Amino acid sequence: MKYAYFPGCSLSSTGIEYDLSTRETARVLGIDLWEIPEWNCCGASSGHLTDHLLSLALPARNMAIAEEAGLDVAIPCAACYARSKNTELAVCNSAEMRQEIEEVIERKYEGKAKARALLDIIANDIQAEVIKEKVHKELKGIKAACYYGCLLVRPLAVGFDDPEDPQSMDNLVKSLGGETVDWAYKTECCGASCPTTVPETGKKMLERIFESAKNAGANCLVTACPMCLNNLDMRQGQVEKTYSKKYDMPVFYFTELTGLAFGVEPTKLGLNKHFVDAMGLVNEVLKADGRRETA
Amino acid sequence: MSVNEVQQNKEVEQNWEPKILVFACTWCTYAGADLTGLSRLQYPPNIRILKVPCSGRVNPQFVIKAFQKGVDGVLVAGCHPGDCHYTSGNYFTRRRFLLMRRLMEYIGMEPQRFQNRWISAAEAPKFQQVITEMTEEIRTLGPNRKLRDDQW
Amino acid sequence: MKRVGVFICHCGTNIGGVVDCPKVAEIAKDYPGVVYSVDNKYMCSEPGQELIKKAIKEQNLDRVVVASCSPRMHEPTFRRCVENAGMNAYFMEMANIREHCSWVHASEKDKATEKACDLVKMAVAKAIMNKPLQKATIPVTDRALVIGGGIAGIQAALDLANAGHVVDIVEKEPSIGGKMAQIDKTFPTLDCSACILTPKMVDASSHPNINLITYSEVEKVEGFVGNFDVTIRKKARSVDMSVCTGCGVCMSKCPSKVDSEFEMLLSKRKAIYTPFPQAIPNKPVIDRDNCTYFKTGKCGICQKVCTLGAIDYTQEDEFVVTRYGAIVISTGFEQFDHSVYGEYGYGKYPDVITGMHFERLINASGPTMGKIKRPSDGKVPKNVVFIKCVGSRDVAKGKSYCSKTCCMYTAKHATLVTEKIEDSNVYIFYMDVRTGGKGYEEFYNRTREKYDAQYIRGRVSKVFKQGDKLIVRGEDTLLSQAVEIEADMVVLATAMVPQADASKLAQKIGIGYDKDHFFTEAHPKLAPVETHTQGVYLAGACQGPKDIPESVAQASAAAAKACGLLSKSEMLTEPIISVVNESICVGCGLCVPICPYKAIDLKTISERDHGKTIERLVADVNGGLCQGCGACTVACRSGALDLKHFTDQQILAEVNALCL
Amino acid sequence: MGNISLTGIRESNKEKLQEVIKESGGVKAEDCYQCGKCSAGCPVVFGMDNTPRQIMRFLQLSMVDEALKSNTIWMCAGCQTCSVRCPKEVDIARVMESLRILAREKGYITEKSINLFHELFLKSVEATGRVYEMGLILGANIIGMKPLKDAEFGLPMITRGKLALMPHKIKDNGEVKKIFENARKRGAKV
Amino acid sequence: MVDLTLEIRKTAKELLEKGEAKVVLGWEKGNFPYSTTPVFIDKPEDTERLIWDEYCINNLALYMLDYKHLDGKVGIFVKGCDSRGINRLVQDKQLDREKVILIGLSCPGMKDEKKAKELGPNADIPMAQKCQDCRYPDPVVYDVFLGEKQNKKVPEKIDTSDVEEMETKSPDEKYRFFTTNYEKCLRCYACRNVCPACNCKECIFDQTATGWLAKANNVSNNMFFALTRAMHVGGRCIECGECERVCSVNIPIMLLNKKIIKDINFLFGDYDAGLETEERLPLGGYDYTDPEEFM
Repeated sequence: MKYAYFPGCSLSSTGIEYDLSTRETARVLGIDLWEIPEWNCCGASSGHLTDHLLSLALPARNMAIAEEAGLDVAIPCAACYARSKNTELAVCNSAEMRQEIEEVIERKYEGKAKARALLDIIANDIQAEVIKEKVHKELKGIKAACYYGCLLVRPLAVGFDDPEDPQSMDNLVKSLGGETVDWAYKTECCGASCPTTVPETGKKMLERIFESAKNAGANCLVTACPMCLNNLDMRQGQVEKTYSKKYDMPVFYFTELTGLAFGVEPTKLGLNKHFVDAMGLVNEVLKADGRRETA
Repeated sequence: MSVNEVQQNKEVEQNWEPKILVFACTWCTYAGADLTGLSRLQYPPNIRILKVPCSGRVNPQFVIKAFQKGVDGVLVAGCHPGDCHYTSGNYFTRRRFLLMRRLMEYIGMEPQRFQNRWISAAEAPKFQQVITEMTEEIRTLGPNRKLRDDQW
Repeated sequence: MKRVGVFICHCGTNIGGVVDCPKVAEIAKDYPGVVYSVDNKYMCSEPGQELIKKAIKEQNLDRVVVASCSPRMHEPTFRRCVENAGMNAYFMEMANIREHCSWVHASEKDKATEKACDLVKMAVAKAIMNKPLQKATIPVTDRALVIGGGIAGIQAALDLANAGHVVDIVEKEPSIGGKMAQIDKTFPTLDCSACILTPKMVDASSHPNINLITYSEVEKVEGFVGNFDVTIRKKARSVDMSVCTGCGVCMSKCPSKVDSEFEMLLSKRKAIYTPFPQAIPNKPVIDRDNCTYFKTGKCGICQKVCTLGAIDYTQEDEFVVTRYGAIVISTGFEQFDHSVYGEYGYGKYPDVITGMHFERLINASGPTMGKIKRPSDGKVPKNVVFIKCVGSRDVAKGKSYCSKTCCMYTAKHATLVTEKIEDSNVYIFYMDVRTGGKGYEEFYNRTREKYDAQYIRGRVSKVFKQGDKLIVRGEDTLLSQAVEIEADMVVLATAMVPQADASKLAQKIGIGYDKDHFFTEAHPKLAPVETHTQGVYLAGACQGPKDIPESVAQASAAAAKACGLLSKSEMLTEPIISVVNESICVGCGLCVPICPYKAIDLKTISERDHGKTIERLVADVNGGLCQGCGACTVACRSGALDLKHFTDQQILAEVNALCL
Repeated sequence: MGNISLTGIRESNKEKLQEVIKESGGVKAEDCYQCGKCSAGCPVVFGMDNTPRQIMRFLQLSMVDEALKSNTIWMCAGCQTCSVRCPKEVDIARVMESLRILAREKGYITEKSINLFHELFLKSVEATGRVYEMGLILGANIIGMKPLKDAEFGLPMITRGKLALMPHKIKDNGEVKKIFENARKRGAKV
Repeated sequence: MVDLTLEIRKTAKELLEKGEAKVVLGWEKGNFPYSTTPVFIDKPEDTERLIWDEYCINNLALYMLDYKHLDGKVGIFVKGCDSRGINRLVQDKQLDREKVILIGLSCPGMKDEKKAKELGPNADIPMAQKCQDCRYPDPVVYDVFLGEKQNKKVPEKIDTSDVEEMETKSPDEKYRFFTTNYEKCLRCYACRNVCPACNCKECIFDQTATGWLAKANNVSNNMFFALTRAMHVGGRCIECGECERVCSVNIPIMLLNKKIIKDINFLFGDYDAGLETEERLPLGGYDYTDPEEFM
């Protein structure tokens, strides 16, 4: 299994732990990730709000490079995935658009290289049995509210899972030996750039998500999107202060949990880099029974 | 154009009038033509209506035959899709004549000479308009020589 | 050589004022085959018709062309006229020189006259090629089949039976009654559904002219109007109907419990069961999929307790073929499956129910004895939210159409909640309130004014669970404000959709159905109960969403149409149909899928070829089904198929005549 | 509340409406039957001055300016919930996106900070090929006159190795610059 | 070209000896090096007459009609085009698939016999036009296969560049082109007689009573013949090009057939006739969504 790898800007800065844990997880699963050389920003989430053509052209360059190499593209970041998928669909659906894009990027892109969300690859392409085999440490004690956000499931043409009640991440966490909760805010928006630009609005959106997860009995949130994670993790304290609540809810990338279950050192996964302390829960998991002999 | 042809054209130009054959389905277009009459809407006297039960009955061969025999234009008209008295006849008409029209144009027949229209039993003004326009278009083109069998 | 007579009508000045009729008559004399040509003030008048008849006799005419008004006006008149003179009606052709000529070219008299000549010439050419055609008679079997034993089917059957015709009702469930049997009260009068339905069920079962064939389905339909040969599959009941008295002991002793479909899975029934206590026939069937004996070979309790020996495990499905003159289809509707709505919980919240669930919850003989309780925990709900148009008016997830009945039954439900639950609050999310119908608007107004139901204009975006409440989120579009309600129970007014197998039944019978699989009527205004297949009629919600009064009215209309057909022992058929020239037909079958009436089949014929007998396929037109559209003729490359009265030769003769 | 005159409103706004339709790739406002499902499901609706449904209503009535001046189009987070749930398959999110692009062109920027964020974002991409998040956050807050707004995160970010002090760059950014140039040649206003 | 002649003879011989087939249809050498003719073999010893070389160009499918009523099976060698012809006959109910044994041969493309005759024995003979245009050199259906499939990469869509070029001409130019060609037509009906789609029991051009086609051999009547035949094979033409090959006056008949194929692809969706036998024919049905041009 070989993919072109498009980490995207976030994964080299605020989402560094997503990059680390992705590479670790891929290594264990035997997925060969070939980082697209000299990849550029996909434009999310500003490009499509500024100019339609530009928003299609920016990801097209990366896709074109992958197409030359004959590879589909694995994309961890949900926003990067959505933008890249949009480009792929635009090129496949309209010969005119394809020509226009090719002229703008001055490269050939026929839509043959497909944009794939990393979550889709790991949770759906790889069989649950294979994941279970690789589990070295079951995630006992994890009660995850799997948070998909918007961009993995919407719009329908781009999404790979159900828009109202997606299950792929839940199934993955269950395969890893953790529990998941059924909750109503799985696909409600985290506010995207709102918490940065219009904080009062953004915080309210986040508060509702924390409330719902808490009420459902979750002890952590799991995401596949660096923007969601930043909002949920970095701003949790702000939200707690504003609404005088206490959540203490660590937020994980699904790859961090996967890596953890596969027996990778927590620091190698970047688990120590979170704002809301994650190591407490991680250590509980590591202490609990359930280590399997086959690792 | 040969000298002969030019001469011929000059001759006919004197008193030539377009002759247009209209295949009309009984239930919609024929009735629409009746309504045009009842409403006294006037149109050029250049068409001859041939009644068929359904536009689906019109064999493309009739059209070629008509041009062979010397008509200057052919219109095949029937009920709008969805309104066919026989449920689906006009859907077949549509398929057959989408192809036929293109084929005729392909061999050099001017598209104005062979037309297809949906005209309902209520569309008297449309009938009037279609006939008037088609007559004028064909008048501009002049007499049809293409596909014509000269022994007629 | 044919002898054609031409008759040019002046229609007073209608034609004569524009077209030079005497001149047309004069010119027509020179057309090939014309031996007599004359003009007259009014051809359709008594003297005009006499003129034609006289000419036929005196001039020994064998073809007649009348140039006058549209054949849509007077073709029957002139056909009768020549027939009276002993000529075949189809030897008469008309040229339309009024609507298509004088009236539309009023200021161009010369050219109109020229055109009239052409039209007459075409008609003459066609008339010469005309063949004598006879209307055939076909026998009509005096027996009707009603498919579906709901209120529409019962009504149609009763009307037919009272008119003296024998009727069979085929019902796929073990009992007749249909959806109306599940309903508690009927709007706008709030009279009890069972109280008005069950007497009709009894009437139907005891009527000497009606046979109930329950737990049975239509397997195959062959033949045509007046003579449908219908194969009915009588599913194995495992209970001998002739012996069983319906005492019910077997049902009370049966150990396997199954969710009751009639009770919308809200309570249990046994594996040997009648769907509901007032079922007709009130004799049980064994649900073999859930019966322990059929699953494991052990048990057999019902057989042991039945003192009459009515239980018969060896019964098999039985196929019966019966001939019917007419068929009434009244297969009704099903509820739209709301589990496609993820935003309403994909059907996984037990307290998000449908209108039909609600009917059972509120029914005195239902699973809760008429007390409104939440299916999840049996608590009495205080805040009840109704969501309308679930599956209706939704092109994205449901159906584009309005289901028509939901506004009224939701209003009914709202009043019942307020009546039955003290201090309850009812919220109704709607997009429009549609209350066309006698007393309907008044009922709706009472619901708001007297019963205090809160109508909120907006479509609900999401329903989700929070604790033991259901949070309902919508926009009050009149306030332009997002609103939230903490509900105890949510009732979805789900769309009416046709039976899941409606399209299959339509294909078996050979009738049309629309994109939503409702059966298509022959004409939306003027033939709303007929279908394109003669002798097949529609009643009730199988044709489109309908409430009870409409279903009953349409059922009676369908019955009246069927009575009209069955009242005669023979019927005439149009002779303008397709024919096959078997010697040319190559049997490719391309015409078969093109026929909208399924009138063409391939049959095998034997013939001698090079000294040996060979078998080959040829097309075969069923004259009872063919309606004469002629679409098949164009599909036939070799011209083996032709349409009588509009043959290739006849049309070509007209084309040729035009250009002579 | 005065009367809005609807007389002739269609004619006088014809071109503006055409722009919206073109920018949105042909989304038809008249398909909307004003059920409000979009607005009820919108996670940001409480921060908007008009509900998304009202924006559609403005367009139905050809009141394009009202739509362009609403803060709704800026508050929209682009989460697509409205489009996915719309029973009439109207792509409302795309309409919001298009209105925002047009509002920028026309200078109707009701939420300056949001617009600023996106401008800086793309500037960064054009300059370096990638987004320099540190610069973006600082820039947005400094130019937005809120220099200390998110300052509490700066240091922890840096200590966690999450914000690089220097921008990431791709070696030769000529190609990305070219993309911006080419897009501008085709009318992109960036 | 792989020499399969011996294998062909062996297979045919076995079929006849075992009684599996009563007759075998293949090719035998003609009077010239560049000619072959179809041959029916019913005795095992005659199988020596069968050959396989670069001139086995005839489409054998239509000859099956001669054995429609034979008691017993017919063995037939099929190239790509022959196999599509067989499907044509089966779909038109003119052949019982059970009654034929199809022996598949991969066709390398046959040589142009006319050119061979012109250029003489030592020249380099080009491939026949119909083979240059061929998109299915391997049989699409067979019971036995001899040799190896080439799985040649072929264009997905029929090349209609010649049709498109014609379309750009003015009406008069087009009319002149077709009439100058069809002026030559002798109405010998060789095109019809060799066409697998022309399988009527009695062709309308042979029916004089109805008056479809006058005997007089003039351009008008010839055009009626050409257009009508094109419509009759519309949606059924398997693009074998035999009509054009056998035309003694070299009329570009495929230019009409390809026009209809192109329009069907454009109007009603891509369709290649003769690939299978169950699908609805383009002119044997309709879609509600067919293009609407008649408003």
